[in-house]
Amino acid sequence: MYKIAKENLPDLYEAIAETNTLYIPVKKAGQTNFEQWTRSAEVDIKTLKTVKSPKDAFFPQSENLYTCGKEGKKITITLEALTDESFVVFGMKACDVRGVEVLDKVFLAEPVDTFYAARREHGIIVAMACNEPELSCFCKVFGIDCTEPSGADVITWLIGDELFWRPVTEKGEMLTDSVKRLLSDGDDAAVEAKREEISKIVSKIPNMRLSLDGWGRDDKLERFNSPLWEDLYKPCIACGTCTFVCPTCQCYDIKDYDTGHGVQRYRCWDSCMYSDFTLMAHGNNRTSQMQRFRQRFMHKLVYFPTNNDGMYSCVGCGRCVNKCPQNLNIVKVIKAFKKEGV
Amino acid sequence: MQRIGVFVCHCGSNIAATVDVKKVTETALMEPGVVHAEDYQYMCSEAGQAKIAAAIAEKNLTGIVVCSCSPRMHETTFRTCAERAGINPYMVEIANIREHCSWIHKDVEEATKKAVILMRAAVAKVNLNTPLKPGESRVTKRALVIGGGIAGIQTALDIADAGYEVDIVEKTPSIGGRMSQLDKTFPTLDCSACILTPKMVEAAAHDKINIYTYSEVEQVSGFVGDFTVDIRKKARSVDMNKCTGCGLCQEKCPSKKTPSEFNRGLNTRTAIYTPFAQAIPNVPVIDREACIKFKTGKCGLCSKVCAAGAIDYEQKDEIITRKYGAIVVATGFDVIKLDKYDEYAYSQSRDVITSLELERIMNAAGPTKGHLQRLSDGREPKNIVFVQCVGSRCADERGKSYCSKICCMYTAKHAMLIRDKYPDVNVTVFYIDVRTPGKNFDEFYRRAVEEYGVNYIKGQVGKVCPEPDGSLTVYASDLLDNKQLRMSADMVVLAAAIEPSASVRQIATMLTASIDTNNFLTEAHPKLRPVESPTAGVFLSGVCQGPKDIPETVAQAGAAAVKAIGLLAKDKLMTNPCTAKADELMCNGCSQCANVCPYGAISYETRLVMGPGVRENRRVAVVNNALCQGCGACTVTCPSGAMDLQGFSNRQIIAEVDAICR
Amino acid sequence: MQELINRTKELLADGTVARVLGWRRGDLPTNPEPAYFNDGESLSEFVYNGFCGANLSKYMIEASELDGRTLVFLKPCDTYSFNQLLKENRVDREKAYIIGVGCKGKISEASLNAIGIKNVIDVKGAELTDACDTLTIETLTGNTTCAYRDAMLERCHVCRGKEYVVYDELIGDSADTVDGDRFDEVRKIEAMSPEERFAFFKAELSKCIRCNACRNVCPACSCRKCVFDSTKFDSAQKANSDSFEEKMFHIIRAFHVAGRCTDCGECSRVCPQGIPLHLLNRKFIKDINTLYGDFCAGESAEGATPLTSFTFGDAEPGTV
Amino acid sequence: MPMNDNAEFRPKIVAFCCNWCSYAGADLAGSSRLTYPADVKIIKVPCSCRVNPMFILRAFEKGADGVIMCGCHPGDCHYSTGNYYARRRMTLLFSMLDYIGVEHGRTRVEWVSAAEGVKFSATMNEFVEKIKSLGKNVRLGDLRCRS
Repeated sequence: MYKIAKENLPDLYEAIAETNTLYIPVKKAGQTNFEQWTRSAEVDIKTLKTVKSPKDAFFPQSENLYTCGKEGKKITITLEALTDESFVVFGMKACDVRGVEVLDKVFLAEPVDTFYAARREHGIIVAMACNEPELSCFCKVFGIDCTEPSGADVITWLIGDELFWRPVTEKGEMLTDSVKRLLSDGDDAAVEAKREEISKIVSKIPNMRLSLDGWGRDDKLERFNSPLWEDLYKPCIACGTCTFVCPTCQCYDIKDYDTGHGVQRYRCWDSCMYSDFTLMAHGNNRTSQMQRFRQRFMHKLVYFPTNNDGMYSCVGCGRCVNKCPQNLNIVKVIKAFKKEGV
Repeated sequence: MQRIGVFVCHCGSNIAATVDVKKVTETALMEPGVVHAEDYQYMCSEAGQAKIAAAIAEKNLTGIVVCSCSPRMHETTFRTCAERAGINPYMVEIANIREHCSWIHKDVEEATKKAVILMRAAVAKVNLNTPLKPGESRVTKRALVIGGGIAGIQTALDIADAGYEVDIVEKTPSIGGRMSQLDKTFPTLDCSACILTPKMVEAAAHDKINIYTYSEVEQVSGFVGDFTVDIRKKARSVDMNKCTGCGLCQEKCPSKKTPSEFNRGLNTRTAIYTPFAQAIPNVPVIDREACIKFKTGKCGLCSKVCAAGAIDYEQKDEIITRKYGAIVVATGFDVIKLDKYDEYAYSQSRDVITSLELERIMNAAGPTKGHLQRLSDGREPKNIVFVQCVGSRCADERGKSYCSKICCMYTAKHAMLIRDKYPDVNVTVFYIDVRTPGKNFDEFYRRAVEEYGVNYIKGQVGKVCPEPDGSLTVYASDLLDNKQLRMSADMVVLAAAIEPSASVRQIATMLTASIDTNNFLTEAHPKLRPVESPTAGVFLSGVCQGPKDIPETVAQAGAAAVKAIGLLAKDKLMTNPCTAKADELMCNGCSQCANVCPYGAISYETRLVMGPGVRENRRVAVVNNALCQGCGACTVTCPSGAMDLQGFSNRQIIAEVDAICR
Repeated sequence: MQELINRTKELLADGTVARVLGWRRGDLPTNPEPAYFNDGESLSEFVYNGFCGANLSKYMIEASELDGRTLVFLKPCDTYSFNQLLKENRVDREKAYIIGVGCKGKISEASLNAIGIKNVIDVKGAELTDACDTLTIETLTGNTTCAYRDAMLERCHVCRGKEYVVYDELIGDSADTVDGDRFDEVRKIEAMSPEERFAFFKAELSKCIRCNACRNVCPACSCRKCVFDSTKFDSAQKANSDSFEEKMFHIIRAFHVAGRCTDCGECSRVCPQGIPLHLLNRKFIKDINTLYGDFCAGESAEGATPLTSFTFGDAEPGTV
Repeated sequence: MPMNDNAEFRPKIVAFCCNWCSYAGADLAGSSRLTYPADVKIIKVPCSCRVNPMFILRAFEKGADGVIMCGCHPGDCHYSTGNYYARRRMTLLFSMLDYIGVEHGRTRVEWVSAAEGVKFSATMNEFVEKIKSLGKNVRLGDLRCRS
């Protein structure tokens, strides 16, 4: 266990950035999101939830796959280079790290998504325990311990005026070595006390006790056919806010863009809430907003766990709870089914 | 995927001297869709066109780009060539590398680079071109003329003489219009009635002309070649078939107090009346608001005296629905109301009159039997003051901003006639400018001044004051001598501005013909299409389009007739295929596009819309291809892009933009 | 609120309306959601208070397709949106039974967060029958109070007024909430240098995640197929790779609703990144008012809009 | 952002011209041999009211440095009212571009009749100069299109 005084954090960022690209929560025009660190960036590690999840670091909202060029009548194809330099994502919360594990199930399964795999290989996750979990959080429901994020390379705790730092993987050790000159030895007891403190807050949050009875692997058709969906989806305006702030939503579209000097084939996040999602020549396979709405929750709470050994593709970060324009969210869906006893 | 042929013209040295045509040709072959490219001395020549035709045949071309002079020169040439060779003419685009390139640039490299880009943009467009077919619509061989004044009569006669049926709709009981109210006409001093009446008779007698007097257009639907019009024939209360026009009823009618419209209210008429002696048809109408029988149920004198038994108190309005191929608007004008011009004391003194009232006074059939006299006391005036531009060329909102055009000349006419008949009467004319552009106009005006001694004073009349002795004091300024004048007059004549007849607004709305801020109907083009309305199939005749005198009116009436005849002579109309088209799957039915369509070409229908996952009845925009002229205003108003313009589609224009910015 | 429920029950019972479009209690006091109620029983979940900011008029497009009349609760500002939709034939007046509900300004969790109040478990003082001047708030970490207006949405600070432009009946009082001029922010930006303006909008618009919440919530953006989703323009865009697409999207969106936008403020309310999108719409409104005479979209359900009309003496482009 | 090496900078300029007046005006400029820089490329549209603000933004997206729209003089529109609508649209659009910080003068509207070859040429010369003084368009383009 190491630690560093908060006032020295800029030096730490600087040191990390010397050998890595550093992504860190940055406040811009009033909102905090993970962005590439620069000296002039306004780092904000105090805000619990960035608006977008940090999944961009591994699975960017838009990324070029390859570029077609033309010389005379000859066409050339240039593949986009894979990430080959290490980068650090600093300040991911336990839920966000689990989010990446969910993405792993999708992108690292055969056929492996090489763009994603390269980023996972070169990415170093420096996670941070949640200091003040919020009312909208329900990570515990999915077995996530926000006091000690798992799956990261380094875990940190912000305690008083110090940041405690514990490397947990080989990658984490290497990163730690590279910045060791800035770190001093830390005390496990302080961390344990902090964890205790956080746990107390967690215990006060009602949604942390949400029951997932009836979800998961077993229930499919009955839930699918429930008349409740017809009522639940009604306020949905079919925007993509929930999917775009979500740390686990993994759907993307592939499109071409003519730059005038080559055509880029790129992929970008897509949302199952959109009417043109998976649009095919024959039309859509889901034709109503109810179906699209149902798909999102059935996928997260039924299909995904069914296909992935019970792992839900919701991590309880609560971003969608905060951001839905019309106040719909996955918690309300879970509660509605609980109430109806379906 | 298109198979495009690119043809680069040298235009002798016009293009080839500045543009490396070989380079343009070679580069063209690299463009997507291009399967053939060649250059030639003169593409527009027989030989050049033969090359295009040959390439179409050999290479199975589906689209053509010609890099040459402006499409305004030879687009039609190449389209026709393509059509003869078997591909749709609208698959041809021109890259203008002469006017827009070789003629304005000197540097060969630079000009060549630009020519390549213009070629590329044209290729990008053709890649998205689709074959377009002009639509066809039928033509009903009958014309409607709205308004039975000299403009309407002349138009009707000309159309009828060409062998087409014409209906005239006139809202008053007789045709004849304003001209029938005039005494003499300038600059020849012809008797107005003498030249008008034969025309009226001719129209009435013409076997192709059908006149609906005392009638109004109630509703118009349809479009060029195929209008459907409802005409309301107001109840005349006299059976037109039985009436012999003997006039006895009018003699006996006890209700005699209604101001005569024809005589501008200077005298009265009976409740059953014909507006004037030469009225056509010579069948009276009963003014139901004035008629004692209609008001009290008693009387019925006219019915009793009518030997023909033509009086029919039970008659009802009749709606006649007819189809027309062309509509000519000839609704004419009126004199503006002078209630806002208190300074001229028009409402206060009966001796302050308008020029049109003076026409009636001077007319032998008028209220004073043609004797010039003051309406207040019947005395013959000794001093008459004419005031020009009353409400014309007016800066404030009381009047009109435009020049009424006819006042200068008719005032000269009045002054001359008065001085001729009553040499001892002093005539003074206050004017801002005297405008006499027209054949023999200035000569006419000069005669008034020089031979007849009319006193013209450049200046404005500030006030006319009725005096207790019955005279009028005129306060005016003399701008040339720069002094204020005060003179006594017995009669003041106001050259009041003319304005389009009040009914024109409603008619314009029914016809979706546009109207300007002064309520004059707008012509399709002020210079090149002055007698056509922007709405296809609607033509303009006479003052409804703008102030004009009788010969101009007659000339325009003839022109409008020719335009109408040109339309009626066709069996079918070919419509411009570059029209707007709504994608009903995307259309919201919000009506915004219809708001900006100058032609009323967009309507809304509730219809079954079917598409992937869609099957519903809803309101969608429908473009009438016969009306749409392809301006594209609707396409930009449509936020979703549901409305697109064929031949200039959103994707086509964007492709051109992309090609240029590449 | 009870008055609303009682009246609603009557209208459902006597068959005047087939259903009700209102707000349903959320799992937290701060998150009521728009909802349909089909019978008197379900109205037990009905709620109307300061947190019911959603403009329900756009839902009436769908409701107009249903059988029977739908009772809808519209706040004064919402009625303008409804009227505008009426003008564009998107809603059916015959299918709507409009109860104009009183409004004392709308508040939101985001506004509370902005003044440092988080984790709100309970709120008192936001009912329509309350004075709505102070909020008493219970949070996860303790109790607190704040001035009602400090939690209010931006749009309420520049509220257009208490009038309803279309309704069948009215229930509840409204309060004056205005304490600013709605064009002040626009003026502030106009006064900046071009570089500052560019920096300001670049920072704001580059936050956009193209979630389309602003578009989808907007009552004026009611196209069946948005031009940015369609293939008809080659303009379909989902990428988020650099700042231009956001600019294109937001400028065109603002342009498409120019003369139709009622300034209901929903776009700014729902933006997950807190982009002040109303600043674009208001710029157009301000320009229209200045150049073509005061115009208020939605005030009338008839007549042309500023972009579908003109005068001969209009200003020339680039001169203003 | 003015560049120092203006001599090197050749702007990309898109000119939308209505078929009836301005395109003919451009033709007249050509037949009168009134030169203007080759940087200007003309796209023919039936009427200025066909020009969608999307087209203008699209041009900037794809790398244009200036966009000019020409139409018949107000009152002379072949379709009688098209340019009046176009005028309002462009007034608002240009004002918005100015508002978001795009340099004033990158867009322009000019009414050019079929008889005004001289005006067409003068306008284009002037516009190219203006765009050269403004330098490359960096505030509206799509980064992917920058070569």
